[in-house]
Amino acid sequence: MALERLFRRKRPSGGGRDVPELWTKCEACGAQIYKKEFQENLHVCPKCGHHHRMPAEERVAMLADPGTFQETTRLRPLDPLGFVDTKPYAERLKAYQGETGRPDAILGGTCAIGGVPAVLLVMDYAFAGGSMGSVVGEEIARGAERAAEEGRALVIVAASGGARMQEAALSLMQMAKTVMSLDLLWGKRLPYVSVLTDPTTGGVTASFAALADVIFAEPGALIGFAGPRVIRQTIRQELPEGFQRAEFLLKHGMVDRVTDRRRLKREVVQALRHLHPGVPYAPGV
Amino acid sequence: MALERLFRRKRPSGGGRDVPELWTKCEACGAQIYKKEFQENLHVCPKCGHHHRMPAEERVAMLADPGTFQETTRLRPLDPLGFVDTKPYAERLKAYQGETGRPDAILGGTCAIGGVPAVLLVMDYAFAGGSMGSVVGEEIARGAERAAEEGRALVIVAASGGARMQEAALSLMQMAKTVMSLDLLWGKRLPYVSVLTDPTTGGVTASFAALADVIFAEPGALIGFAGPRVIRQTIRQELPEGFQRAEFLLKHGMVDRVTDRRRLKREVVQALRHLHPGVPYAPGV
Amino acid sequence: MPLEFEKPILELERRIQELKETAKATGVDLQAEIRLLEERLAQLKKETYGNLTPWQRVQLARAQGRPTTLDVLEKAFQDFLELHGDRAFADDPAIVGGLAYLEGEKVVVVGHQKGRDTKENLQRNFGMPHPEGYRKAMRLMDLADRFGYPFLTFVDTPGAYPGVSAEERGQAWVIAQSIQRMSRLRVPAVTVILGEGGSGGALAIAVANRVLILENAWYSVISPESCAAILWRDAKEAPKAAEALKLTAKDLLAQKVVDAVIPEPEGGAHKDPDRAIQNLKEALLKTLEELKGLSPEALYQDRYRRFRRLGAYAEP
Amino acid sequence: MPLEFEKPILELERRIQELKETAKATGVDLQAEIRLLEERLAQLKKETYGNLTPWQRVQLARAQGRPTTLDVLEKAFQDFLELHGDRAFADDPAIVGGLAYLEGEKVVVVGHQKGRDTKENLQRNFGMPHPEGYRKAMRLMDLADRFGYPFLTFVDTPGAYPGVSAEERGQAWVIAQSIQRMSRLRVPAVTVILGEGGSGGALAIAVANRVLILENAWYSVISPESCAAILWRDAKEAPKAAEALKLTAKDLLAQKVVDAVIPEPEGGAHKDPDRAIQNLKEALLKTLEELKGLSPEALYQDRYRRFRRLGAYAEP
Ligand SMILES: [Zn+2]
Ligand SMILES: [Zn+2]
Repeated sequence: MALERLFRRKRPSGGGRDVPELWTKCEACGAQIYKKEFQENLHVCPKCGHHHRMPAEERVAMLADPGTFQETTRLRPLDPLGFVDTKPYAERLKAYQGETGRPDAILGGTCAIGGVPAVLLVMDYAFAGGSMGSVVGEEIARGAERAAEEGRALVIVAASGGARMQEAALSLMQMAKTVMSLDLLWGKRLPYVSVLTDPTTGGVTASFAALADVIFAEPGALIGFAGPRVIRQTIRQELPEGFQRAEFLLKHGMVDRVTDRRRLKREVVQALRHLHPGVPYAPGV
Repeated sequence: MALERLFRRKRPSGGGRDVPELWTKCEACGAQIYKKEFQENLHVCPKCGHHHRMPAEERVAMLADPGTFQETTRLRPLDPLGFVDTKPYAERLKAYQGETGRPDAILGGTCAIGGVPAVLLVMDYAFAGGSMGSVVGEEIARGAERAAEEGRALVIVAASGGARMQEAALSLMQMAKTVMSLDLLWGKRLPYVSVLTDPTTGGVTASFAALADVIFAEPGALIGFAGPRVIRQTIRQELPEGFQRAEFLLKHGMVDRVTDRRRLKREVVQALRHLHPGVPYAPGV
Repeated sequence: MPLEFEKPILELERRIQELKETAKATGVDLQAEIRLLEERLAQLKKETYGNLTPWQRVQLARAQGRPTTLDVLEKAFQDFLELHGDRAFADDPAIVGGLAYLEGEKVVVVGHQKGRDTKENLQRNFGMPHPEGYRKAMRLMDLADRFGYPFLTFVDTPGAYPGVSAEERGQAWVIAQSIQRMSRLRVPAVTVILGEGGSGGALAIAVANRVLILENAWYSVISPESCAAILWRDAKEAPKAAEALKLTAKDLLAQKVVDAVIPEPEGGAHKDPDRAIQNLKEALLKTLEELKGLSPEALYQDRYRRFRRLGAYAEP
Repeated sequence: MPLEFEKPILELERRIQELKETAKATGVDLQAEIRLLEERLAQLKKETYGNLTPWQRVQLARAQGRPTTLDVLEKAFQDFLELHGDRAFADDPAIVGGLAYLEGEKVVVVGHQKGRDTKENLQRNFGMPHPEGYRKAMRLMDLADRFGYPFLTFVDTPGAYPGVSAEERGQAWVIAQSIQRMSRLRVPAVTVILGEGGSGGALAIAVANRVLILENAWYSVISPESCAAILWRDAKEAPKAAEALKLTAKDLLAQKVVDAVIPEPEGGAHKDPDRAIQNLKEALLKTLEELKGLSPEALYQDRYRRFRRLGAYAEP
């Protein structure tokens, strides 16, 4: 799994420590950006358009209609295997919880998106590289169940290095669990839209994220199964330019659209309104 | 469509005119073969294994259990468009009927194959290049209907240059008709096995022939959508060695097995006995 | 690029234009002469366009400026959201599709897409799909079935691409699969032949409950040129082949291969695309209305029967 | 190639053999000495094989001569007819499948296939499938559903192939699709982990009603080497990772990731493949018997529930 990336760069989003607090620096072009402007521009560089990683809360704020979001995610992780590598898993969890203020790598709840009733689930790359363990798997399954029960669309924003190694086989099983839970939406003709952000790899791509009715990807996002380092080691060659980036995925038929974050809500709403059987046509919404 | 081949070589099977009647000559290695031996060897060259084209009646004799075949194909072609090229279609039909003793390019009926009740349909390349017009399409649809009604498996031996140009759009419609008729077998869980022989191209490959539960191909058979000449003209390059031959198709995942004609019945029976729900396991059959 | 048989018309139009300019520039009254020529022009158009040969129609069906699938989606539909990719190999620009509304009704649409200029034509491979194009179409059929929305297709292709890569990736197989997938839809399916309906590559997305065709479009098992090359051994005999193949809208209606003909403006759809698209839209709405009462199972059966009865043969 | 931890056993076996030969050649009576050494050998084997570490089991799971899918199909099943191809791109030799009978019952089978020697291993890509392998598996799932026959899979892969071509053709997508397709089967589905159960590439064909595992096989989200390379930053720490990952049959049974463990002969399945396969066959028959009474819908629900409950978390 591609957790490797997490260990190379821990910060979820732009901003080195050598620029003053009020300013941040574009990862791609190096431009100095006023932080407030950066945030208002949804963490997209106003100079070069580079899409930086974005905190989960801001994702929710960006997609949910104002004032409609009711958080539902609250499960807490366990350490079922008593996993210890260079540090115990239990300690790692505590550290991530401290850093993010979240029990695990997912934030979700009910809301309206462009007026469409929805369950919105956002993965948090800042928490253990957005890795999927039992909590993420269960929250996604419960999200799908809730959507089916309450006639809501399901929207998942994926950001993950893959499976949660420290839960080993149990983490692997979440791939099956999440995929199977999507069947409930089929039975009720409720739409499921996924948004693949940087990065989406491993067991998350290879399960629920790939099976949406409509799949959006953000420009430049790394998306794939195996991580680039593993592939490079396997083939012992440099990887082609743009390999596993969102635009590459579009060309290879894996995603429906690569959409600029500043247009993302509009397009997600367009897909949801069309596919949700309970929502009639309204021009220009 | 790949009828072009027909116009280059009209004879359906080996045998130039420069060898005496009792002998025939292998198309591939040039070996002189005693005709009776050639026929007993199912038109496979005993020297090099080349599979020559085979008359439709011999196909039936090879696949149907002795004494079980009851012919059902008897529809006669019309000339719905009054088609005339360098010769009227009506005249061409008469000539083919005279040469083959058959109303159109298909011979079929009910039989048992390894004890499995079946509808067996064999296309005849000697009749207008095995092209599919209204008669072939209708006989295949009726064959599928009969199989579904009587609880029989469906076995089709394909050999075709494609669609019957002289029936134009009506010939094209047979692709949809034949494909749709296969649904009747699905409803009753009855198996459908196709055997792709040299050549199977155009609208026949691109309809019923490609949709069997198990697809056999004969060694060296030319199989594809577009004919090689058309492709050569399109890409303006020589075609790769072995392109569109059965072995190429196997490598590219299009057929289940490339089977020597002398083992073909055994394998077809194996597939039919397994898939036909009414037939129990019997070791070594 | 004017079509050969339209040249006398264009010549006359040019002369009328010249006379008008002369009159304006010199102040000489040429009203009578102009009126005369205009009457002659109307007459000539009526003669030419009222008696189009099949081969002339084939040329109109290919004319630059003729509405493409994306033109139709833009002008007859609302809020088209294009979806991409076959989820397996590539996104094929020769087939487009996605979600749209037709007068507020939710539909899923798919169509062949030719380029509107040379550069775009290259990118879209002249509307000749590879297997991944048909796989994208099948994915959209799945989507239509999953949500129960009508499935509409627009046909405009010289044929599926006859190349090495397409054969390697199973062109025949994917066409067969697409025919099967479309025939199994449990939603209303309507096809419009926009321009060229070339063989299996067209049929793969034309297994509909109702097949409509624009007045000058053609639909057949082979292009006139290829047919001529084989049967006459000379592609230049295409006009003869076009005649023999009975590939015009009117001929196809008689054969019951299509269910209705959508009228085009005089001189072809490219002369007034908006009008052509308006006619198309009205025909689509009427057709969808006809299918409205049918249950999912009845829609399947209706489609089955439609194709089951096509063909001409004699019982023994 | 002997495994490192087996070397003392092999050394002792060699010495016993030598003594026997000496006795035969010289006529000297060495019965007592031989008996003594044989007792010591039995004791050593019991100690070694009775206390295998997870890492030692991982090595056994990869041992040359361990039964592969095709070995199982040949010896536990009758009349296997291999079917090939994904009908879209290629036939992947890293996954095999087809029609077979298990004690006369019709079944459809699929499994990863490693090579039995170096040359075959190259041809079979060491049992690491490309997307087309999973597409073949899905086609066989369709076949099992279409005819209502039990679907059996054999898992033995280090993982899905991590290469450029595999990514280009949608490795992640096809694994997700295969998980979904298998979970939707309306027939009994049983999986046996034969050797290596490496991550998503294993799970893609392991979404069964019952998952069995051979005693020395492993199944996890990552191989011990890759896990060590990431978490310990050193692949040589694989033994530690193997321990931490709780990837042995017994551990997996405790986690309910597998439903039963199939015993292997002493020293591993490769020491007596026939016996291992016989054990496997009995376990399969017993498991199929358990699933026999369930309706198609009940089989789907049973599988859903099986995976739905897996995981460890705390309610707030
Ligand atoms: Zn920038
Ligand atoms: Zn020979």
